[in-house]
Amino acid sequence: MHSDRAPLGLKIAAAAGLLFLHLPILLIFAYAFTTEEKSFQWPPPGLTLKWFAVTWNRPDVWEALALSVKVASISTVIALILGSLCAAAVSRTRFFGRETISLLVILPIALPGVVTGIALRSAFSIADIPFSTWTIVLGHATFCVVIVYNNAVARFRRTSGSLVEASMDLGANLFQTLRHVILPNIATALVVGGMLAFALSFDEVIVTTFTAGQQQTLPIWMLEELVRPRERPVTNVVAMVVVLVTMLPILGAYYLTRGTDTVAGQGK
Amino acid sequence: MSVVSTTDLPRRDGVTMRLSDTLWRRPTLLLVLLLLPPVLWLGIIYLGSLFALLLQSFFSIDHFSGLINYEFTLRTYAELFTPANFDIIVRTVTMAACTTLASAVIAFPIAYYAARYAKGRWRAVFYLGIMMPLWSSYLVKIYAWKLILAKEGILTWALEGLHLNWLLDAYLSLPVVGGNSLSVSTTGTFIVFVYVWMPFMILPTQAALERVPASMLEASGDLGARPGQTFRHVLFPLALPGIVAGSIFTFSLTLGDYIIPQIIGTSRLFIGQAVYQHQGIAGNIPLAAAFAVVPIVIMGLYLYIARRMGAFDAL
Amino acid sequence: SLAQMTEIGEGEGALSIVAWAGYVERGETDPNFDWVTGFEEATGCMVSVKTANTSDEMVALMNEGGFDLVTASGDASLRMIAGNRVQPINVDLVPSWSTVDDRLKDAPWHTVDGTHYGVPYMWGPNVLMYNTEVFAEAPTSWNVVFEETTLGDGESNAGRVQAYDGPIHIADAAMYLMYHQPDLGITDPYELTQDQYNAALDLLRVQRGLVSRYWHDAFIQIDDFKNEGMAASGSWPFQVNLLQADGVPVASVIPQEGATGWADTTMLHADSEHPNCAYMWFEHQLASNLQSDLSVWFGAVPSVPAACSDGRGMQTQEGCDANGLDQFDKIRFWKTPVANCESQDECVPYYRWVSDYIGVIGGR
Amino acid sequence: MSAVNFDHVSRHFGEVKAVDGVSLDIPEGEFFAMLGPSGSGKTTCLRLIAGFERPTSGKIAIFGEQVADLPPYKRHVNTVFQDYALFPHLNVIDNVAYGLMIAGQGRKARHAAAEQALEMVRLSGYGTRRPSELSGGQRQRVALARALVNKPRVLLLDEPLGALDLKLREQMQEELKGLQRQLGITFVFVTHDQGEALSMADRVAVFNEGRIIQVGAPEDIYFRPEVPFVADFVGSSNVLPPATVARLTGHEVTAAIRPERVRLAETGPLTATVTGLSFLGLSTRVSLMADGTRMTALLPQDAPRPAVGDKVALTWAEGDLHLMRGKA
Amino acid sequence: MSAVNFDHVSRHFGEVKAVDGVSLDIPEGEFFAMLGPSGSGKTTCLRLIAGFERPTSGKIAIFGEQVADLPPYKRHVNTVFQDYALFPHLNVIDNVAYGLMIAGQGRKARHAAAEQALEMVRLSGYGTRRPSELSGGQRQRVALARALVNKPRVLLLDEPLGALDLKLREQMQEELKGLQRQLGITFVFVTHDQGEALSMADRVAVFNEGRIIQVGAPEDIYFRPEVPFVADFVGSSNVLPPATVARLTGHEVTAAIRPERVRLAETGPLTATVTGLSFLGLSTRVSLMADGTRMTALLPQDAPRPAVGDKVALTWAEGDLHLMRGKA
Ligand SMILES: Nc1ncnc2c1ncn2[C@@H]1O[C@H](COP(=O)(O)OP(=O)(O)OP(=O)(O)O)[C@@H](O)[C@H]1O
Ligand SMILES: Nc1ncnc2c1ncn2[C@@H]1O[C@H](COP(=O)(O)OP(=O)(O)OP(=O)(O)O)[C@@H](O)[C@H]1O
Ligand SMILES: [Mg+2]
Ligand SMILES: [Mg+2]
Repeated sequence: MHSDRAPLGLKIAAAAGLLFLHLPILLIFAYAFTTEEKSFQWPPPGLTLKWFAVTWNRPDVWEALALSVKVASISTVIALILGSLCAAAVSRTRFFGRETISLLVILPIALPGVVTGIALRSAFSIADIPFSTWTIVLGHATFCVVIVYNNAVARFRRTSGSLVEASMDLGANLFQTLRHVILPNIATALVVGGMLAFALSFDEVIVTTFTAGQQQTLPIWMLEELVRPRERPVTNVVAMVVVLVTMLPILGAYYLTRGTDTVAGQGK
Repeated sequence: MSVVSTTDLPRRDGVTMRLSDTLWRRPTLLLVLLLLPPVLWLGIIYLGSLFALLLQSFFSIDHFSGLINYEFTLRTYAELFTPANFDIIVRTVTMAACTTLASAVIAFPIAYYAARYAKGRWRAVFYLGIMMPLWSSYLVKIYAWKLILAKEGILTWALEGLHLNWLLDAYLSLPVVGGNSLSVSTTGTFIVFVYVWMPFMILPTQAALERVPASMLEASGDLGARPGQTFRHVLFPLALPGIVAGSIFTFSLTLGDYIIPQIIGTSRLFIGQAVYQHQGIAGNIPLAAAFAVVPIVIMGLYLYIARRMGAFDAL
Repeated sequence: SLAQMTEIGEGEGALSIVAWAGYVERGETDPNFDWVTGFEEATGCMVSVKTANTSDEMVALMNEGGFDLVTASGDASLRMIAGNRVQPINVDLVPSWSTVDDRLKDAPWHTVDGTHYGVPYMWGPNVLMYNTEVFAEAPTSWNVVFEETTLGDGESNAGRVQAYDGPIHIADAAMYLMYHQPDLGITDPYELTQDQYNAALDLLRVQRGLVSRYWHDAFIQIDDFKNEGMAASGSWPFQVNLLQADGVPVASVIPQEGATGWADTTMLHADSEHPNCAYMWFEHQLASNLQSDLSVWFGAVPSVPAACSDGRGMQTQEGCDANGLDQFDKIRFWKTPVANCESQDECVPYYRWVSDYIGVIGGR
Repeated sequence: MSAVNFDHVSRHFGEVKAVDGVSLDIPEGEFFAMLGPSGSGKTTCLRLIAGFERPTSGKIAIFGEQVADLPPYKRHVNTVFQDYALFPHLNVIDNVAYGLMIAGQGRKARHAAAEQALEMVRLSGYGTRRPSELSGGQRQRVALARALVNKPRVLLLDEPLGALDLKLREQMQEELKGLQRQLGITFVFVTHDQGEALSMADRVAVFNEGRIIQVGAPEDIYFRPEVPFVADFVGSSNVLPPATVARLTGHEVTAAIRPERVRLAETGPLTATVTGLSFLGLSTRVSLMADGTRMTALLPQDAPRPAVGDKVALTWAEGDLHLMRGKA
Repeated sequence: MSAVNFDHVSRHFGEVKAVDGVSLDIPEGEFFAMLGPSGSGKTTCLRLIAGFERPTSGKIAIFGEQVADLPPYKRHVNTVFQDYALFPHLNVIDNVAYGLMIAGQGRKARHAAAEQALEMVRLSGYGTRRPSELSGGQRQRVALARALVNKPRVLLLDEPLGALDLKLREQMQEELKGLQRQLGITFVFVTHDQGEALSMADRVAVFNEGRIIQVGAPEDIYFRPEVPFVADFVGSSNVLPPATVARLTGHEVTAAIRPERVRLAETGPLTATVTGLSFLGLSTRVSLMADGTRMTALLPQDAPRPAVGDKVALTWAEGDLHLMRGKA
């Protein structure tokens, strides 16, 4: 048994697995440049950049994008606050019901989105809440909390609890400790958690369909367009842009957590 | 006139200092303050909604006007167990189980390679290689597959180029898994499910594998086990909590999805579609709610078992 | 019940409509077909459209609320009237009401006890669409989608036909049986006794073996005819037109058994927030180029016969005739099956259709 | 005046009595060591002084002032943590200057003071490094400087040398001792290594199960253990049961004798069988079985060595057999 | 016949020469210790024997058979890992029986054999526990039983006592030694603790930077180091520079003298200043500065102690000053 060289079979299986994961996405990228606009003809009869200009001039795309950005931003902020509070409480002390809290936080992603979606919708209809940006945010923030929570808890676990004590020992009260020790130490974890939460919210469609009413976030716009296309390549351009835009926070998260033992983006 | 040196006066603490002192003296108060916002949010908004959902499932619908009849009844649950609806549950759970199994099989080598052999630059490549598909747009992925699997899609095009069409045709002529083309077959649905949810299996598996010390494998070899035996008796059991943790996602996500089977599949419903259609299309919210209770119950059981297998630490 | 409007005031600036795909076009799919922009300019009522794919979805959307108008087919309209989701229409406030086809003015799917609940929009048949490369000659019977046969190109129809993903498709089966098994005694495909109903379901189970995917969205059906090698399916003239425009070799026919069809009515939500705009729309839908252009666009028949020939839009008399203007009596219009039906003692009600059709598609 | 005073202090965690009725008085300027096995409550005692734990019962006074309601940041006590607890986001100089920054000192003044403290621990020039770029011993010294820069009246050290290797450890022991002598601050030092406690402290408190078993000068602890636990824990004395002791001395009590005081001879008050031999370099350890009691003798390098299985007589100098209070 | 034979074996990792041209012969039945500082290549040597690494060059034979192409699972060699590497998902008895299960033995037979092995390490009755429910010493013994149950011809032990506390460690040292004697198996034992190596092994190899510096019986290594590295590493000898030695003896070579052999006197060949004192219980450590060289003396408990700052003379018995080969 050789510890530093992988068996050939394993190499092939891993490479095949990664290929399987990547080829289909690249396909959509190719279609964003096709000259053919009605159907998906493979291989594309020709390539053009005109669809980027067309997309730029479509107001409905901008509206959907604006809504998505707004929802993702607000949800991220809420998730950051709730997630880090929860992580602080859970990692600070062992208290009765700790496990229950962790379970409560994990539940919104452990249960299928369709459940979360229809549950929120039932609640809205019972409480007579009309659909608005806020109804979308309610749903998104709920399942984004866990992303921030996971990242923050991992960081808290790694930062020794004695740092807080050391700070108080050196004369800093709770708030000074928060400002000078706790925040600087969990900052990158929070940034990473926030980025991942943003990316998750930005791409969410399953819960959103239930909580959006007639509003269109970008993924919902895409779903609509993919089914009932006006200009198919426009959809592909948007799809490509969405992939690239979600990738940015992920890359950022990667660079921020590089070299640490927690991998960013776990438990989407 | 008397002169009082300010330093002789007891130091007057500011508000934050006094608050800080109070919180130090009452750690429970601090804990409560920390927990209150998240618990209120999740408790009221999320659990409250689940409760509302549960409540809805005990109502019924007037079948002609489509309006909800707000009276407690178990009729809706009875409807859940009519053969047609029960089929949906069985079909979905079977699909979720198959997806989970296949994901585990495909994810394992990737996770194992990433955990044990990928070093330096390759580590980064693997990391990004796993994260990109995980986070890239869900809809984009599904549509990419529709293009691939359609009868006149890319797969056919590629197989035509290789003169392997007969292979696909032979497969499609099989009962149950086959169909007119892959995009309208159970196999197609299965492939896309695996594709979309499999990345969720890799990370927990990888995390679990990273925690298996190399000495564990060496010890097994040292005691006479061939690589295959080491896998069966040591590596796999030790990675299992991670796989189970990953399976929580693959299973749950498959259980609730309604977009994939609608776009690629045989028109036979899955639970997610049933929920979606009864709610959105048929307006039968009680039945949709009752359907939604099914994954809650299944996932409840699943989480319970997973926790006993120690999968939560691997999340 | 609800009071109807007595006068039309200022427009409220907005109007939201639940409509079938292709019903409310503003030139986005094809710049030549636009009957919304003009309305918006004239009235200031900005139109937003929510597309629904089935009658059930329309009912659900209207029950949910937040919309003003719905282009309901006969199988949805009575349900909404019964559920008090829509309000009576004061036809006196619609000047062009008199131009409506007489056969539609008091049609039972929007008139209850003499009260009108809607303004007729358009009607048409559910045609049999087929691929002209597979069928050298137009098929004469619906059997190509109901029973396994060998098609013109020498291959079986299995896997190459589609059917509508809505419970109302049971009526198509009943209509087919009405012709081929007269001893069942079916007189109305929407009014079926238990035995007749069972026979229809049996036929649909046979069809399940042939259909690999049911269509419930016009555009998905268009995709499937382009990319999945479909040979025949029940369809709307709309898809036939669009496919033909894209150069796909398809055509349509009304086979010997006849056809089901739809006669749609624009209905006003009971809690509509923009009733004035809605009444302006009623007038617009009857008086403008809408009737004419829509009937071309969708391949259907206008509710205002004059629209066929008076040149307000693209439609011509020949077009109207081709789309079935004279076949009104042959078409079995969609309506909601109820238990206490007129033609028989007791019929299978709609909610059973819903669950049983899910079962049939699921393989039961 | 006493620097730290415990008056029947207890700290219970649920069922666990981490500290159980400890009374203690540490005079100003003393180097005080707390010695005891793992889990005996040493760290908890230290945390009670620092203010990270609050006593379940009893009173704690620091320089005469009751500190029950004083949070850690208001006590003139500083701690060197076992894991050093250096702030990873600050460089060395900012770590050391942290307490001064909190106290509101200007940047220049505090950096100067910190630089001075670093000099004291012989780390001048390391100010701009990150803690992660330091070796274990260097980190420990930064932690020390960070505590000392605040001029605490009591310095608490929780096994500060635990993570260092033997060589570094011996060196740091001497440095710490020297620093304490130089500054005159009260040091309270926690360790489970008896050698460390004996070599550094003025007085040692031996802990077991949350209680103090014996307090005294290192020599007292080593040569005059009051109870068998101390005899056994500190330097692995041979503990003789009362029956044997009664035969030897006439007093029916437990007695202890250190392995290095046991000599092998032709005749002597006890006879034993040699069960094992280990060459330790400095000396040879002889395992013995005498009268049903396992014993050990340490022979100097040049003494003649018996063979395994030999029967030998054991003897010792008057006064090396130390009679203890307890029977067990 | 030799149990293990290395013939100019090297193992390089890129630039790092973990093992660099080692030749070695371990006779059957020997208790062989590998001693050396961290990173000196001990573990790599052991892994070469076990088969987890393959030599970059050179030949390895086990009982005369060349093992270059033999994977670990085909070698009759078993290892006790430093971290024990017990399978956490199996209970104690299944851990011990693992090798037998792999060999295809039936459940009953292998459990009986495992139970016997557990008895040998005095753990009968612990079979149903999980490894996580055992103390460090118990785990170590389970790892031992797991290796022994396969009746290996060579047993490799990689710092198996590293994680144990002093008491347990001493006890386990004796037990291991006893077991080896009883079973007659060849033991190859890796440690960086010189006391451990000296007290247990028949022969000791001292490693540094991938090479063997000296091999010999413990007494040879301790009293007759061939080079300064060994003198310094084993027991912290005082190493005197050639200049000083030349003045004392006339030979210009490096020499070593053990701290316990240094005596303080009124007059003597060397004079020194006392720079520190530590009470170690067993003895007192005196830090000295003589002729610009740091030295240490260990005084017996009863010797009179100097004070810090005193000037003293150093003396020793003839032959305690050990002259070495090298100059540095
Ligand atoms: N926060 C806590 N909650 C519960 N029990 C605790 C807590 N802190 C300490 N204990 C328990 O109190 C006892 C004493 O712990 P303490 O840390 O004081 O021991 P120690 O003497 O420092 O041991 P060590 O040498 O291992 O550090 C132990 O049994 C420990 O498990
Ligand atoms: N797989 C490897 N890849 C690269 N270098 C290695 C590898 N294994 C060991 N080394 C290097 O080889 C040298 C010898 O390592 P080895 O583990 O044999 O030392 P050791 O004597 O066992 O030390 P320790 O007492 O710390 O365990 C070290 O410098 C180490 O960093
Ligand atoms: Mg402690
Ligand atoms: Mg090693």
